[in-house]
Order: sequence, then structure tokens, then C-alpha cells
Amino acid sequence: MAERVGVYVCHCGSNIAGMVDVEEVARWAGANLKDVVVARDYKFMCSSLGQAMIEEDIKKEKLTRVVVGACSPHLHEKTFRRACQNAGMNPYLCQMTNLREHVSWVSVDRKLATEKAKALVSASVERVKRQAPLEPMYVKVNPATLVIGGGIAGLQATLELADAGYHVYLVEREPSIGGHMAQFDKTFPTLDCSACILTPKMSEVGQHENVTLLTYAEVEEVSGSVGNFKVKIRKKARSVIYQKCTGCGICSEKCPRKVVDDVFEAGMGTRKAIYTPFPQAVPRVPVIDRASCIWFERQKCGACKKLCPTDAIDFDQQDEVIEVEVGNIIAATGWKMFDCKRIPQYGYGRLANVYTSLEFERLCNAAGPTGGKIVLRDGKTEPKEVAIIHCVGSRDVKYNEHCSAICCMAALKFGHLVLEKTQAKVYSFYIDMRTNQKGYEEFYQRLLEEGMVFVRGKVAEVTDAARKPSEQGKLIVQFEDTLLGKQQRIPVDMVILMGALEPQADAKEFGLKLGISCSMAGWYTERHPKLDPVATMTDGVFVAGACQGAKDIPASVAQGAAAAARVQGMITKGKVMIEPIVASIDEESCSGCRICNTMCPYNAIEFDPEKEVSRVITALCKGCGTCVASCPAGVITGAHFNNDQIFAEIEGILWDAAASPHGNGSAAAKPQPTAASL
Amino acid sequence: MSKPKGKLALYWAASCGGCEIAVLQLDAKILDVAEAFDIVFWPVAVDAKVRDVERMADGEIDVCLFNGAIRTSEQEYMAQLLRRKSKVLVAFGSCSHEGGIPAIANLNNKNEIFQTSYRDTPSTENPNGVYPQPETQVPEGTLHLPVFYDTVRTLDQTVPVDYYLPGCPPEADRIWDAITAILENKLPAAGTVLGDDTTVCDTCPRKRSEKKIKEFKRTWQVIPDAETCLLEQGLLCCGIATRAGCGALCPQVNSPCIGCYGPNNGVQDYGARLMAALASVIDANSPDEIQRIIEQGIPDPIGSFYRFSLAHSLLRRKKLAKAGE
Amino acid sequence: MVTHQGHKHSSKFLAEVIANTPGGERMVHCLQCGSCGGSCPSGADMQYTPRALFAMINADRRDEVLSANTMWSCVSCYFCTTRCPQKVPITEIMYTLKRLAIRDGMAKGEDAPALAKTFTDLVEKYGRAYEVGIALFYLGLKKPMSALRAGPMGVSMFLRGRMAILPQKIRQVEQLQAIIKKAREIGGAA
Amino acid sequence: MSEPFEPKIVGFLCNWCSYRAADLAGSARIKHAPNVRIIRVMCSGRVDPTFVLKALALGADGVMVAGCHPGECHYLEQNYKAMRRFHMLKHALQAMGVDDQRVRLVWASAAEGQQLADAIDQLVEDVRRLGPLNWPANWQEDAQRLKALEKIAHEHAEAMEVLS
Amino acid sequence: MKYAYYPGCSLEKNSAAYDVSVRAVADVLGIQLVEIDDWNCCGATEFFSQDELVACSVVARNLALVEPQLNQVVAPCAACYLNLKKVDQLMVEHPRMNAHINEALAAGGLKYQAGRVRVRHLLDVIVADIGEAAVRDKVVRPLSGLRVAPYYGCQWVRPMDGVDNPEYPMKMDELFKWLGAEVVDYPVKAHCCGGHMTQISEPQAFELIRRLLQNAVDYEADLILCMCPMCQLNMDGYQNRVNHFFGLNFNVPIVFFTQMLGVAFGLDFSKLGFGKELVAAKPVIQAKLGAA
Repeated sequence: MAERVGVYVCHCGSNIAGMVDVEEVARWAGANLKDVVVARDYKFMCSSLGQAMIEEDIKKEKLTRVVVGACSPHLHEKTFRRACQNAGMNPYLCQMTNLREHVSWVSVDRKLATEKAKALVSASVERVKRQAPLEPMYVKVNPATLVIGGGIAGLQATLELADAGYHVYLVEREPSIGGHMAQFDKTFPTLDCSACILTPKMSEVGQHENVTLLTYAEVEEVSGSVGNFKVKIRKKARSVIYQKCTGCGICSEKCPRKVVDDVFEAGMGTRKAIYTPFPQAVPRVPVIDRASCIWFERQKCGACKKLCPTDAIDFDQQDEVIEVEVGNIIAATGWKMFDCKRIPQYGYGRLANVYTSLEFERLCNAAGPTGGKIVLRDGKTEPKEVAIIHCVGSRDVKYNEHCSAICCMAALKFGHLVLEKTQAKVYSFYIDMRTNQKGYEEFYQRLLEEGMVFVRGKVAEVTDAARKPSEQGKLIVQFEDTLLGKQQRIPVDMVILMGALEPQADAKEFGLKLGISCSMAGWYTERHPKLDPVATMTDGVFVAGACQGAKDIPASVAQGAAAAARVQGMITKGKVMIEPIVASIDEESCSGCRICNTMCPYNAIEFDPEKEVSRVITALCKGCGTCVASCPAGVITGAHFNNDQIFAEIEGILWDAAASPHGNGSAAAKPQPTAASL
Repeated sequence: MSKPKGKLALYWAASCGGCEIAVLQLDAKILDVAEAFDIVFWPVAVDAKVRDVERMADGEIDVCLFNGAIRTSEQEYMAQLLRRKSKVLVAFGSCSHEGGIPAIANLNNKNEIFQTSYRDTPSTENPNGVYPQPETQVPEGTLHLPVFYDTVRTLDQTVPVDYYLPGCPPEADRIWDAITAILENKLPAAGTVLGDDTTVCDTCPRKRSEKKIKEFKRTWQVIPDAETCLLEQGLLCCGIATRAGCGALCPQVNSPCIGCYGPNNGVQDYGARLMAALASVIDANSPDEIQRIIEQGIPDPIGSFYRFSLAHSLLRRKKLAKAGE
Repeated sequence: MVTHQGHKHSSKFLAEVIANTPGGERMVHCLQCGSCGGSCPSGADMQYTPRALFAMINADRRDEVLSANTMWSCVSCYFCTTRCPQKVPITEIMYTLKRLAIRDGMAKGEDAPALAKTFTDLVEKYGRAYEVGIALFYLGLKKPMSALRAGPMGVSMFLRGRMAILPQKIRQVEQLQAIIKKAREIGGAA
Repeated sequence: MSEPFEPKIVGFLCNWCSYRAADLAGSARIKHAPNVRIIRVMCSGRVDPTFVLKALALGADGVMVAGCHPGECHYLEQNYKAMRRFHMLKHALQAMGVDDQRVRLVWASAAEGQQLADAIDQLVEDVRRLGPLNWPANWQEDAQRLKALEKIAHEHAEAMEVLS
Repeated sequence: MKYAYYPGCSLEKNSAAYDVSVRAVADVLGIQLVEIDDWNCCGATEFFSQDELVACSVVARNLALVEPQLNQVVAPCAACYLNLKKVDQLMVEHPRMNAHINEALAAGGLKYQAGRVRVRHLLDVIVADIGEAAVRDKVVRPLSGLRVAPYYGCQWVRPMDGVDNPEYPMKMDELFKWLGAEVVDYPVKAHCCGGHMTQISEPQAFELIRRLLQNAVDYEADLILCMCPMCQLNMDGYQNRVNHFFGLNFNVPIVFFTQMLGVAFGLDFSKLGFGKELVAAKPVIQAKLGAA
């Protein structure tokens, strides 16, 4: 039975009609396209009147298919599918084609634009006739959630969910939660003590009945899909029995092996081989760094084991891999600092008193290696002049094209701390001051009042090569004061490099595990940069904090909370709809050649060694269709994008091209020229 | 058998003749055929003339097994004639099904082919450059030769075809299956390819695993391991895309499938299936590396992907210099 | 694969500079950060730093730019180029500005064009550089005082066999001249 | 031909990046040539070489395949498969005498409306320069064939008359 | 190992010491240098200020003259090195430029296929192609006790990427550690010597030279090693005038790195062009290493 197709061409006011002869397109479609029984144009198809018109036609004209030529399906596909559904038609039998963004708005010639519109409508009509009714699928949502990363974004997300009564598995790579924020002394622009506002949150997480805290642990493998993920987590061997340890700290105190702490102290201080990164660490249970421990080096010492009052030390502990089941995942994996040695002209690593911003955070932290005293590397001299260099590795196409977002404000904070704690003069070398959040510009004004010197110019180099006696023994900062248009040199004692915030080194690789993608730079890609900032293209996986892009604490907290709210929404609803656009394999015809087996990054294709056929796990399939195109036997079908539908679309879109009917395929040939006299 | 005998015709167009021999491979069963059918036309074996066929009523022949592609006007005439006189027309073998080996000549045109065949080959002595002409005047009158086309066609690009029996040549038991089906009137829907709806891998005994290809190798470059999938050993085996029905004869003797059974059901372009599948499993992500693997490993893409199916492919032939502009 | 075309330059001069410099399209990305001006060994002697010059190019102030001394102070050390955070080929742009200034007769009062001319005339004539020639034709005529002060150094050089009185000439100097002639005919723009 | 040649080009654009880039070109009113007619697929990885061959065989003058930038695929890495297939297809098309310039793979992120519009203009310009492809004309020898067939039929008919 | 050799004009006369020492150490290390027949001046920076296509064509003539069987050319002068390399790269990256240059070359009956010849500096050849073991193997008189300050200048490291760090090069430092010298790691080793500014603006040029000498002296260098004739000429030839201009009394010998390489290989001072420098090097060297 032939399909009965309705074609609806929208004027969109004058948006489409201004460049496309919509009446002609509708007339033409009605007159020329096979199986079209109704073809109408209308001022605003998406209006309730427009929708009602379609619904009425479906009922009256017994339409079996609908084509709407209007704007982008990304805007109104849902609208028209719903209208069709209201009239009792399966929503997947409605096809939209884009006559606005792809035709009227980009064209200058009315005739050619109208031709293009006809081709697109023709393509949709041919296609829609071959579309099949599809039913959306639903899966139940496991109410537990995995949060990856125990920085401020992850902590916020964890608490929001746990407080709402849902279970959270919080996985942190380091021995303690807290993240970068735990390293800071003060936070801008309010100058709250970082520890004072962070540690209560940390201990709340540590004690929460709804939180399973897994520190010194890493996510190894994620399988399953939205609603039902299975996650393998490697708990690295702490060498300390978690249940027995009371966190008394005797072990660390007595441990004879001291090493430089490159992580928490950013190389500015030391820790023991058995340690918690900082006194307020959560959990308080220490870990043994086996690479530095004397016992693991030569089976001697064992001081910690001997002195532990609860016998909690276990040198033979092994890594343990556990599996948890969750419905949603929040990635809050944070950022890493740019390696300032990559810019040799700033002298970091060569000139002692050039510091990175993280080093300086530790330097002025009251709990840091100098007890918060701002002194040079010699440990005693207070600097008389301090230069702070912005945009080190940021806004530089050789390193990172992006603006790191926090450096201007952090530089102001540093300036304030130096001015407060020392007699030094402070210079800030900036390209553009960016202080665009609540209270930020006010803070900038405050620093201007406090006497911080602002110089507009990217520093060219920091050197110890003195040109005149006044420069001897100093670090000389050479730059152009761009407001004066003059090259200058200023001798200082200390230089602080505001290094760029970069994606974690393993962000791409880890993203693959989660099935989420990265920008070229390595930041996780959100579903929509404005309207869906914490969701990703993978349902059930959300991102929060600086892993999605450089951001400060307030923004990270907001994202943590936002991600938690999205997850709560999923949990409350209890089930999720999965678009039925999935692949399927005709097992009867599959020869088991296994070409498709490596096609799916979501591992949705499994091979059955018994039957020697491949099979699609529908719940894992995201519908990209790559396996469909790869199948040499042509036995994989992509629902809603199958070969017949696309071939028909190609034929329709080329309705005016030179082709003669094609006698191909195994069906009997179409008419060919024959000798008339025979 | 009380039923009156049916009428069978066989014809040989542009092909090597292997299909004719394949019929004889039926061995003793050929007697059953002879018992069931009167062979009314079979130029290679039976003394019946074209004019005998022309004299028949339309549809008088019950079954015609037509092998070979259409390359000349005479072949096209015979295809039309036999179509009209036969109830069931079967495209028999790769050449009539898909163009077969003769259709690789679609990479050239008539002039190039004539030049090579009648002038450039080392064994040819033709200093005056005399090429075959459709008409030649001799004292006795005009001599005619069939017109040689630029493009080889399949049988179904020439006349409507009822069934296809693929293979180069079709396997004897497949032929017998077809004949049995005809005799017992159990033929499937018209237009069917009489083979399996799966590919050669299904019948190939080799062990297959996930595929990642770093290098395509030519057959002379490796002595393949007898157990593992030939494709996984880098050999360009067409079994993945080729309709089953042959029993995986070639891979079983360590030789990669060359694709004579043609594409699976519903496939519009056999070569495209191979290209898509093979390219998909190339283990490289840089354009240069991908290019290198393809260009080094597959120097002759058309010969590799369309060995039997160029005429039947979507593009049918190489761009003809005179066409279009 | 996608090329960026049709950038609309509000400054005609900017378009001209870009068109005459291989890789010049990076100029539109200039952040005015001053790492060029800060890095330049001649920076202190410049009327305008390269950064300032780029701002003027953006403002279409052609005459002021071409009569500036900035490009003539350039020593081709390429610090600006390697340090520029936006990969603007600054040194090459300096060459472009020199060429435009010479072509349009805007380089008055500069010594560098004369040195360049003397140098290249000699190379064109002999195929090799000729230092004594430069001393005679450039320093001798243009900067007699400087030549005089350099005198003792020249003598020391000469005594150590480091100065050739007569020019070295290549064998196929006509070939070189033909190449130069043809190149001039084609026209120098990138 | 009095009418100027307007190339007919089929574009296969992925749902997430390049189709949205085309949407963006629209909302930003970036004018470009109307010759590329867009077919939406979920991913450039869905693009089967058959689609391209089909379009050419039906008379298209060129084909564009567009996807997310390598490394930014919304399905993680499927555009690499598109890239591999595209190279393979080009290799074959070259052997079939299809000019390299007619079939193009383009990467455009959802933010690159301008770049996609530029790529469309470039392709259209290149194809316009190459002229119509008109692939079906490659095998249409109808006049010659019909004449030859009529001749055979005629001769045979004559012969039959003589015989009877 | 066989390379084409492009000495450049400076090495003919004013830096003949460089030329002889280059040839001498190349000989010791088994580096075969085949001088390009009838090469012409690279034009320094001077053609580029006037006509880019002429500048490129003049350079390209030399590339075109490199013998067809050789695909690498060694240029000891940093300016020549940059010009040769820059033009080759320009031709690779800009097809139009490539076509124009070849059109000009054709007027002289020549052609050059962009990218055919890889342009190398001798320092890079010694460090990368010959390598530590082979170099150490040839050392007969280690330079121990001698404080050498490697000076790289500009145009070997900038703007072309990849051979050494453009801000803080280390290849010569490495090489001289192999020779046993005390290598002075001083910050201005890749700063500018003033280039042709000595001809245009003496105060400007002299200040640049002063900074280099001052820094080397601050770091207690015995001598400065050069890899470019212009740098050597500026720091050595003009040292006296710089002293005069600023009222200073520098007395730092400036030698080519190949000369000291020759010393370490035990070659005779006279065969390495010593004595041509205005600030005598031999006394300083002999004072540290003892008379040869």
C-alpha cells in the first residue's frame, strides 16, 4: 500500500519566505512528488495553529508520513514529532528538513534558494516513505552515583547528593581529598582562609553515612550505560590497614625517611615516606610511598610497623580492584599546572627565586614550609621587590591558546599577601586585567589603593645578566611598558609565574574510559556550552569543575552542585529514555567475519563464539552507525538511518540530476533501450 | 514422468567458456537434465541455429541459462532474443551476473582495447594499424562484424533477468539445486540470487578474531598460516563481502577469496563494501600513515575490489574521455 | 583542511602588509602584549616599538609607519618572532616594511637602505660580498667620520689577512645577473 | 548552454558538529553557495562509500563529507574511521578517473560556521571550474547501439524471408 | 659522511680562521665537505630589505648548485645558514613563491626542487651525526681548566625550530663538555651581537657587544666561542672600539668553536687560523692548557 505523505512548508514569517518561494515549493511537492497527498505552506508551522493543521490532516487525510520543511531539526524536531504523536502517528514517521538555517538565511539568489529547498523537500519525502515506526526504550536508574575527583567540585557534588539521601562513591587519586584548594592560603576576592572553608566540607564527606570514600584509588574501567554503569576501581595498596588505623600520626612522626613533596607542597617542602599529605587530610589514614620507603628498598627499618599502637601497618598489602554499580557518573578530575620550564626565558628552574604560583601558594600558607613567611629560597631573606608575571603559558598559541581565567585574580591575591606580610614593592605584569565576577573588580580597586604596581606588558625575559651596577645580584625583568611604548628593565628579588591551568595529562585517555570527548586542548566537552554545561554527549556522565575548562572556586562549586542536581533529576525520575536510533545485526546473515568488532568505542558489539556471529548490545549502542557502514556483508542495520532510507534520500535530493534510472541490485532491471523491431 | 518435457536453452556471451564446462560438471546428473528437458539451443553442443530460436513463439523456451557479459551488439541482440523467447531467464555465472572479468575492461574504452589487442601486443604484426570494422566492403559484398561497445554490461543492464546463479563458474551442486528447483517448480521470488544470504566467512573454517590491519600484503609476500583468517594475516581476502555458496574453496587451499560470488543481498556496490570494511580496520589515525598503508598495500584498487563486479558497480566504468563535456 | 578566507581588514595598510609577508595573516591575532618590544635588543632605541607599529598599522597610519625608524633598527635576531605568543612573523614584517619604505621613498634619513644598496650592488656585480667596497662606497661616502674611526681596526684586520683589497668574483656572474633580472621582472611580493 | 553551470553537490554532515556548523552559518547569516544539499547522518562514521558512489552515479557533480575534527568526535573516534574510508574511496575514485577535487572531507566543529561556509564555497568553486561530471553519460552509447541492433534485426529478418 | 659545503663570503677572507678550522676538524672527524662550485653570496639580510624575490632567488641559486647526489649542505655562517634554510622552507610552504623562484632560476638555466637539500650547521652535524663517542675518541688534548663561554648568537637558533632551544641553546655546551672544558652557562649566550648595526649605528651596536662581553666576564670566562663570522667580527674586531667608547678594558679572546675543537684534537695552532683574531687567544689558551 502506498504511503500517504503530507508536506508542510513553513514561511517562518519572512525568515524563509523572504528568500524561498515557499508557495511554489509546496505546490511543486504536491504536484510532482509521488505519494504526496497534502502539501501546504503556512506562516508559522511551529505555532499551535500550525501544529493543529498537521494533526488535523493526519486524521482527515489519513496521512501515514509527515515532512516539515522549516528550521533546523535541532530546534523543532521534538515539536513536530509530538504533534504527529498527538494525532496518533508514530513520531519517527515525521521528517524535518532545514529550509531556514541551510537555505534562506545563507542564500542570496531566490531562484537558486527555491531550487535547493525543493531538493531538500524531495529528499525528505523519499526518505520518510521508508522510515519505520520506532519505540523509545526505557531503563531503570541505579540511585548510586560515582564522583571522580575529590577537589572542591567533586566534594560539592558529593555532598549535594549524599545530603539528598543518595549514595555516592567518591574516588580520589591522592591519599586525601581536598584537591588544589587545600594547598591555598587565602581565596579571592574575600580572602577567606582556604582551609577554614574547605576542611569542614572534607570532614563532612569523610563522615557521611551516604558516602563511600575511596582515596588513593583510580577508576580503571567503566562499562554499561546510563542508569546502570559498572565501574572497576583500583584501590592502590596503602600498606596501612584502613580499619585498624586511628590516624594518631606516630608512624609519620617516627619515619626516618624524608622526601621532597612534589605534589601537595609543590616541591617547596618535605614529607615522610609514610604520610598524610597535610594535617587535616581526610581520611587521616596515611599511605606508604613505596618508592621512597626503606622497607621496600632493602627490607630494613620497619619503624612504623614496630611503633604502630594498633598494628595497622601491612607491608604485604596488595592493590585491590573493586566493582561498584552506579546510575550516573560525575567527572571532576580537575587541572594541572603548566610546566614553567617550557619557557626558558623566564628562568624557572635555573634562577632560584623564580617561583610558580603553586609554589608561592605554599610559601605564603601558614601551614606551609615557611610557616607563611614570604622569603627567598635561602629561607630567610625577605624580598624587597616582587614581580608577578601573568599569562605564563596561557594566551599563547605555542602552549595554550586559552585564558586560564583565575590568574589575574590570584595575582591580585598574591599582591595583597606580599603587601600585607612584607615591605616589598609588588609589580604585576599583565596583558589584560580580567576581573569579571562578583566582587572581583572591587578587589582590583583595593589593590590599586594598596599600592600594587600594574604594568601593561608581557614580560620578555627574566635574567640575572646585569647591565649596570643597580642590577647586580638581582633578577631583572625586561618588558615593554605598552602604555608608555618603552622598553624597560626592573630589578627585583622574586618573580612569581602565573602558570596556565592545563587539562590533566591523562584527560584524553581517561575521557575514553568514560566515553566522553575532549576539546583539542584536552578539556572535557560539555553537551552544550551555554545551555547544558555539565552534561556530556554520553548520557549519565556529567562533568564539573576545571576538567571542563579553567575556572575558579565559585564556578567549580556551582558546577559541582549543578551536576549533582542533574543526577538527582535522573534518580528522581527513576528511568531514562534511550533514543531508539540503534544498530542491529541480522544474526541469520552474519558470517562472523568480525570486521565490526573493533568499530564500537562503547563496546556495544559482542562476538558470540558459539554461534560465530556478532551482536549489538542495544543498551550500549549510541547509534553513530559506524558499524553499519563497516559491515562488508551489509547485514547491520542502523535504525532510522538505514541504507534504504539514505539511498532514497540521495535519490530524492538529486531529483533534478542527470541520472537515468539505475538497473542495479539483484532486482530485475528497469526498462532499457531495446530494438523496437524485435 | 508423465509431465511433458521442458525446453532448455544455453548461451555463451562475453565470457571464457568456463560456465559451459561447469554445466558438464554435473556429471551423471546431466542425464537427469536431458530427461527433463529438450535442449533446444546450445551453440557449443547442440546443432540449433539462431533462426531456429527466432522462429519460436515468444516464451516457448522454459529456461534459458545465459552466461557471459554483454560486450557487442550481437550479444545484446541474443540477450533480447532469448529474453523474449524464454519464460525464465537465468544470468548464469559472474560475467552475466556482474560483468565478471571482461568488465575490468571498463577501465578502458574501445579504442584503447583495440590498440592493445590489435597493435601493441608483442605478438601482433599490424604495421598498417588495421582494426576490426563493423562493415567491410569486399568484392562479394559487405561483411559485417558485431559492433564492439565501449562499456561492458551485465545481462540485467540489458534485459530483465529472473534469476542469478553467481560464481566463476557456479558450483555444480548449486547448478543442480537451481535445476531441481526449476523442475520441482519451487523457484523463489523473481529477482533472487540463487545463493546463501551470508558471506564466505560463514563457511570458511579459519579462526577469526578482532581485526586491525597495519599493512596489506600481496599473496607472494607471505606464506599464510593455515589456521588463521587470511585477512588478519594482511592478505586482501574478499570473503568478508562475498556471498557464500562456493564452500570457501579458495581460503581452504590458502588462497584468498577473490569475490566471484558477488555481493550479499541488498548490497548496491560490492567494491564499496570491501573498501568500507577494510578501511575501517586500518590501524592508523594519521592521514599520511593511512594513505601510505592504502597506497602501498593496494596498488590496484579497482582490480582488487571490483575484480568481478565493475560493470555491476554504481559507477560501472572508468570515466570515459568523451563523456560529459 | 578548512581555510579561513575573506577576513575583512578595516585597515588597507594592514591588508597590504599581510599580502606582502609570507605568514603575515597572523598579524590580525596581535594581542598588543609587547613581548616583541620587550625582547628587542634595539628596543630602547626605537621611536616606536614593533607593538606600537602594529597598532599604527591597524589604525591605517601608513605614512607614519613607513617613515619610522623601527624596522631600520631591526638586527634580525628573531627574538620577537620566537617569543610572540600569537606566532606573528615579526622579523619578516620588518623586512616587508623596509621594502615598502624603500619602494615608496619613505626611508629618508636612514643609513641602512644605503648600506643595503651598496652591499647588494656589489654582490650583483661580483657574486660575492666585497667588504672593502662597502667601506669605500658606503662608509667612505656616507659616514666618513665613522670610516676614519674604524681605520685602525681596518688596518689591524688587513695586517692579519682578514681584508681582501680586490673583490672575489664568481665564474658565472652573468648567470646570477640573469636570475636577479628575471626575479625583478616577476616582482618581489610574496 | 546559456544558463551558467550550477554544480549539484551532496553533503553528508554529521549531526553533532558539521550539521550544527551549517546551522550556525545560518543563524550568523554567513552567505555561501546554495549548491551543497545536505543530508544529515549521526556521525561521519556512518558515511558508507556507497553513498558517495551513489550520488555520483546519479549525476551529482561533487560530494562533501563533513565531521567533527579528529579527536573531537562526539562518538569519540568514529571520524577516524570516516577518514580511513575516505582515503580508501579517494584511492579508488582516482583509478576511476574522478577528479580529486570533486570529493572532499571537511572537519568543522559546531562553532565553525564560517569555516564550513568557506569550505562549501571552495568546493563549489573548484567543482564549477571542473565543469559538470555527468557520470551516467559514461555508459550511454544508445544511438550507436540502437542502430547496430536494428541492423542485425533487419538482416535476420531478410534472411528469414529468403529461407521461408 | 659527505655533505655539500657552503663557506659563505665571510669565510673567504675576514673569517678565514673559521674556514681553515672547519676544514681541519671536519677532516679529523671524517666529515667530507664538497664545496658548492661557483657559489654566490647569500645576500645576508640586505637583499631581503629590498626585494624578497630577488633575495630568495640569489639564495636559491646556491641550493640549485648543490650536486644532485648530495642532499645536505653545511653552512658554518649562521646568517648563510638561516638564509639557505629560510628560502628552502619558504619554497616548500608557499607554492607561488616556489614557482616564482624557479622561474627566476630558469633564467639562469637552473632549477631547484623545494625541500631537496637539508640545510645544516656544522655544530649540529658534529653533535647529532658524529656524536659523543666519536668526538671523545678524537680528543688528545682535553680542554680541562679552560673556561669557555659558548656564544650561539641568533640566527642559528631562531626563528627555525627544532635544532636547539631558541631561548637557551645547549648543543655547544654539550660538545665542549665532551672536550673536557669548563663550560660557562651564562644567560646571554643567545642574545644579539648587533649584526650589521656596527655599520649603521655604532652606539647601538657597541652597547649590544658590551653586554655580551660584560656578561661573559662576569661569569669569569677565559674566552668566548663563536659559531658565526659576524658575531666573531663584532666582538673581536670591535672590542677595542667598545673599550674606547665606554672607557672599559675588556680583553676577551673571541674564537671560532672549530678552532678550539682543533686544539682539543691536538692540531697545530697555525693550522687552525690562530693569530688572525685581534684579541690574541693563544696566550690565554696556553696559560690554561700549557704550551702545546
